[in-house]
Amino acid sequence: MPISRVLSVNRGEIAARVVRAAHALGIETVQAVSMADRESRAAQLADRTVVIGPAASRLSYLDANLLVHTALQTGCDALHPGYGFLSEREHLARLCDEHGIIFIGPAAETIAALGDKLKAKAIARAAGVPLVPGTERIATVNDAVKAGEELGYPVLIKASAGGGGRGMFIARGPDDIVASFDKASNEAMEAFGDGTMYMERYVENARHVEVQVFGDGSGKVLHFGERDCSIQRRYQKVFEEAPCAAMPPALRRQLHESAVNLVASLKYRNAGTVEFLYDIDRQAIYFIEVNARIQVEHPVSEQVTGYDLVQLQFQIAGGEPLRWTQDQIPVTRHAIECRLNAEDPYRNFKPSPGRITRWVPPQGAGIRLDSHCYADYLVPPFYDSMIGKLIVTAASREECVRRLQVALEKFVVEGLTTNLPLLKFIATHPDFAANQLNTRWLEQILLPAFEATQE
Amino acid sequence: MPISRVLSVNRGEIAARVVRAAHALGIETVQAVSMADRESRAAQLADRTVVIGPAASRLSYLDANLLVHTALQTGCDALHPGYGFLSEREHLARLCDEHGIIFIGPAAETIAALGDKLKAKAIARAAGVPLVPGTERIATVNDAVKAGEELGYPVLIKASAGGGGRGMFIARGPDDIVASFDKASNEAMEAFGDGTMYMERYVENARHVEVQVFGDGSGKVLHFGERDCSIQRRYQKVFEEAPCAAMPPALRRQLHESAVNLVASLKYRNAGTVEFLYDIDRQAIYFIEVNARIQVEHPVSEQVTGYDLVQLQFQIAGGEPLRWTQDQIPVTRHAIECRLNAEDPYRNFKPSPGRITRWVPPQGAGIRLDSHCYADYLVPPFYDSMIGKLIVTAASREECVRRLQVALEKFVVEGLTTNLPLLKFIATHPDFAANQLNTRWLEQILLPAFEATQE
Amino acid sequence: MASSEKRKVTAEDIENLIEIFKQSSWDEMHLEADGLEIFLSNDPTATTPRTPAAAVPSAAMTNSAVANVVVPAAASVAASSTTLSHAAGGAGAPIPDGQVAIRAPNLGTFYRAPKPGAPTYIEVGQQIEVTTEVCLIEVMKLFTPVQSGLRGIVREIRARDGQMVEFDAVLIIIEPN
Amino acid sequence: MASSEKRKVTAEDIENLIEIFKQSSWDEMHLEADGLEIFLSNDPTATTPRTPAAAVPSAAMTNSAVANVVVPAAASVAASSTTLSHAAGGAGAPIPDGQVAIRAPNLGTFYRAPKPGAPTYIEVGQQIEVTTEVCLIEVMKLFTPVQSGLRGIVREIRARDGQMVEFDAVLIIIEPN
Repeated sequence: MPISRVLSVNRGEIAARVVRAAHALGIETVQAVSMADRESRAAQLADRTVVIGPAASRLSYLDANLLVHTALQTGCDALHPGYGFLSEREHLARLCDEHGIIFIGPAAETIAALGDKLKAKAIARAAGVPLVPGTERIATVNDAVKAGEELGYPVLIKASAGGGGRGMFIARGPDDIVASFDKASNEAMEAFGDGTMYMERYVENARHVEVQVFGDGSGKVLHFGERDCSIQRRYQKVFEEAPCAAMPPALRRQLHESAVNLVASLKYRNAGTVEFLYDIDRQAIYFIEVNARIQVEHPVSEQVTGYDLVQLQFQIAGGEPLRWTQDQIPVTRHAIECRLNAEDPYRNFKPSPGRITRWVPPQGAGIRLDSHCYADYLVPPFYDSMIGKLIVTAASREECVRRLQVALEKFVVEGLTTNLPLLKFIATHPDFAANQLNTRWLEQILLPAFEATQE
Repeated sequence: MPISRVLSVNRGEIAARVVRAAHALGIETVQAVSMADRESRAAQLADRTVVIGPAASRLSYLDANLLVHTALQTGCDALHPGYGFLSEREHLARLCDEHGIIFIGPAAETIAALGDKLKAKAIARAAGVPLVPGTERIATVNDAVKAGEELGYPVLIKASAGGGGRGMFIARGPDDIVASFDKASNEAMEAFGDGTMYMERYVENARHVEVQVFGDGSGKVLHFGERDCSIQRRYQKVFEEAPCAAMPPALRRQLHESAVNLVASLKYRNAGTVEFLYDIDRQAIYFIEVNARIQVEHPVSEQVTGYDLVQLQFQIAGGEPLRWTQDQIPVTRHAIECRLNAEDPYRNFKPSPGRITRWVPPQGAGIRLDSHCYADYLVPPFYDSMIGKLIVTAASREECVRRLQVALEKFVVEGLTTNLPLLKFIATHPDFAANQLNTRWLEQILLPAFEATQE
Repeated sequence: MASSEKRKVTAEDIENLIEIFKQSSWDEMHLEADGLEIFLSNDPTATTPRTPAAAVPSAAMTNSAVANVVVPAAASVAASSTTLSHAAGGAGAPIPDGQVAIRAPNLGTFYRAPKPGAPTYIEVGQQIEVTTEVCLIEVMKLFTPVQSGLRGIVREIRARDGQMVEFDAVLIIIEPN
Repeated sequence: MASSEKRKVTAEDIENLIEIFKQSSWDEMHLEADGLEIFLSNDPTATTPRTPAAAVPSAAMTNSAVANVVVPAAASVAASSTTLSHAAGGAGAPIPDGQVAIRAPNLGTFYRAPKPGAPTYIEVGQQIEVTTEVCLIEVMKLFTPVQSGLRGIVREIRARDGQMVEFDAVLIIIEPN
């Protein structure tokens, strides 16, 4: 049954994106806003806006009862959760189900299963998806050396009962094991009363790679290629790109198959992302987790495949099947997204909300801006600091990087401090152009170099 | 070979549409403008703007040499002609071919063949596409009566050598033929020195229905449903909608098949429209012509199928195949477009160019506006008067009409006179809501009623 | 609850101030309290307070635990309300001078009586006390009575029985006494 | 060709006027000629000329068959040129007082000499006559020489040899004599 009216319960750029996608499909929109978001872009675009609570998220965007009550009272037949807030809470999905509201996302039980790290890993294992290789309990140095050979060095040796690093060490060869195993086991015995150890591969040099998937609930699953999100600061993605140009084709095929098999085993419904660690030295991938929602970085996948994933969310939720075959979703281009935040990159990324006095985004070939901001918009201090996503597309990664540099150079934001200088610094760094980086690059290489420019 | 930079050689809304579609695909844009269009929307959006000549079209948009010279000098590898101007001129397509510029449209020889009415009809006939049934030469009253039975009344009887209506009459039954045939034949003899007559079906009660097709040049052709463009004034479409809700499914299938067979027989490349007369009383369709370009009314087909046809033009022109099967292009919604013109509907549609002082377009679920206008834009007096296309989409025609009424009511344009009052009058007329109309309805029923509101 | 009471400035207070400022026609607002300085301006080039002596308007801003009671500083402030097309049911009309709005403490469905068929909590013209229950707000079958929070005469009931009210919507107008 | 000559107002003239007005900082322009009245205003509410006496500026606007020669009414007009980012190669800089631009009669490729290796048509400092050929414009292998249209000394050659020039782009600057 096609959706006729949706309650958009998120804020910022994704709320505006959701409202626009709904309108393009002829779906009416009601935007739930806090007091602080009454003049937001999504509120301006939506057919109707409802103030659901004060600025504090706990009393507005995080109150599932308020959201579902609003959906029912405004005649909505569906609810779009966006990302963050309650988007991956089983409770909201279930409450929607109970009241006949279509939750635009996976089934409540899918969200619950994937939200539990152990369950998610068990599901992945059952679907034949590679996890970080490891051992059961290891009793002796000899067993440890033998296991080390099998796993390949470096390995991480941990106390089974452990935590906080006690009894843990990295071995780069059998000598390290011989030298440290007994000492570590003793340490664990002293600390936890249990000297049992276990071992897993240690991935020093990794990329964060994830696969965009879509299921229609029937067991049919399609993927929309992978994204490389290795440029992170404190586990927050800063740049995301598609495809992962650094990955060889054979491994990419395994990556896609793993992701599809995993979610197909759940008869997954709607959009999801399967995250992997890409072990560069060993050329292997290991499952991390599934994000059961649309993600911030979905636009790069849209740009390289030509599909509108938020519209697809509405269509799948409205009961349409996945009409395509995998070969109809070729990845033909390269796209890079970077997140523009109202924060001061020179002062430990202190948030800098305030009124935008000038807002001149770049435009041109391959330039897309997903943002809720405009000149004179007051960025409220109550929520996260992202004020826009600049997405650049081109035929090749090389051309894409060049375009990104130009686009960032043209971007003018005044009235508040942004991380634009950092984005420019990244985009023009030789490592970035050469695609020579891993998940630690931003913190270990780039940020020190960036800070040095200030001295 | 994917296109990397395109010269957009049209103006108004379609130029802005073309530039946006190119940018979404990462294709760079150069916009050719006349002196009068230097501040146009397309000029603002494009990566580069080139003034190709003065305001007069003949010295700017209609000079193929200037356009191709500009494409070559600005490093473009493709040229998008839009609609109107030179979009269906074999000469421009051929000039592009000769200089290695990709013409975004059909092959030059296809344009030439379809531009010749007799050739086009021969192609249609060879492809089994129905034409208006008619006879060869008819010598006697008896033969005429016999032919009349076969064709079905009413029939139009014309002089073979004729023109200007002399020797022509409409017969609603055999009695009319008996009464008038000899007289008409004599009249023709006197006027043209030849009394030979022929006969064809007379279609009094018709709709204008057309099928949006796309070919990739390999012989593969897909259609994107049909459009009903029956609301016309002096053969100018005013409202267009998709699908043609008045047409029964069996006839619609024949319509689509006819259109696809016709263009497939030409190994058609890129976008085209096959126009038909839909004979409401006889429930039959007759081929009119093929428009070998993107059309003004393409957005309604985009809205009901979910495909971006201008992006598809770029992809096909760049060598991509048509990746889909016909069942992957379902028509799931209803859409109506109406053309907003800077003209005075109360003064015989006199053009009313000038500066727009206020421009508040409607927004909301299912509302799309394709326009190059903005507050403070000067609509130049040198070109056609269309200033925008309002496109409304909904699940059903009924809902779509309601939305259109609301959207038109909200639309505010100040500074110049527009046909908005007429659009509102049409949208709220009971015949329009009931979909009880034909190609003569606007001129014969609606306009007299509209003018009566002024007295 | 009186405005003369000294209390800490909270994030909610700042939010309310920004709100009032946005709805006002003032160019600048400058406030110092608790060692905190707030400067709001509609002039993008303004960087330092030009009117350091200007105080917070004489609005009794209180956030009671029961209901948000806002005495409008001037009719123009209350009248501007929100500019969104469908926002805040019934909150559009100005609040008469000398009268006070009882606002929705949360979004929910507004009921004038404790249960269907029962007598209404209050009627226009009625004298009410600070603890008088004036209505019921329901969210997903959870019914919460709302207390007046001030003493006065009921002058108007703006919200409609059984209809959804938004957060902070004007429910009832009271003339304090 | 002199501005004092009485001739019919053409559509092109009106176009040029609108152009000049758009590029100027004037609020209104009012002109009567040939029984035709033209009123341009930047004030959307303006409906009647407020300055009926104001005449067309003393610009010698001529459209010669050879080249468009425009004597700027004021430096500000010529300086404003087009605001598009990549427009009109070399047309950006102002034209010095008392000097005149020879503009491109059509878009095409600009050549300083009749053929590769041949001497250039003109050089800076050279005295030219009305019929002196000053450059060549090529469109799709069709080469058209451009005549000066006025007498004077070549002060600057703005367009670059072998580069595309847009319609109306400034090619050469002449100091009339």
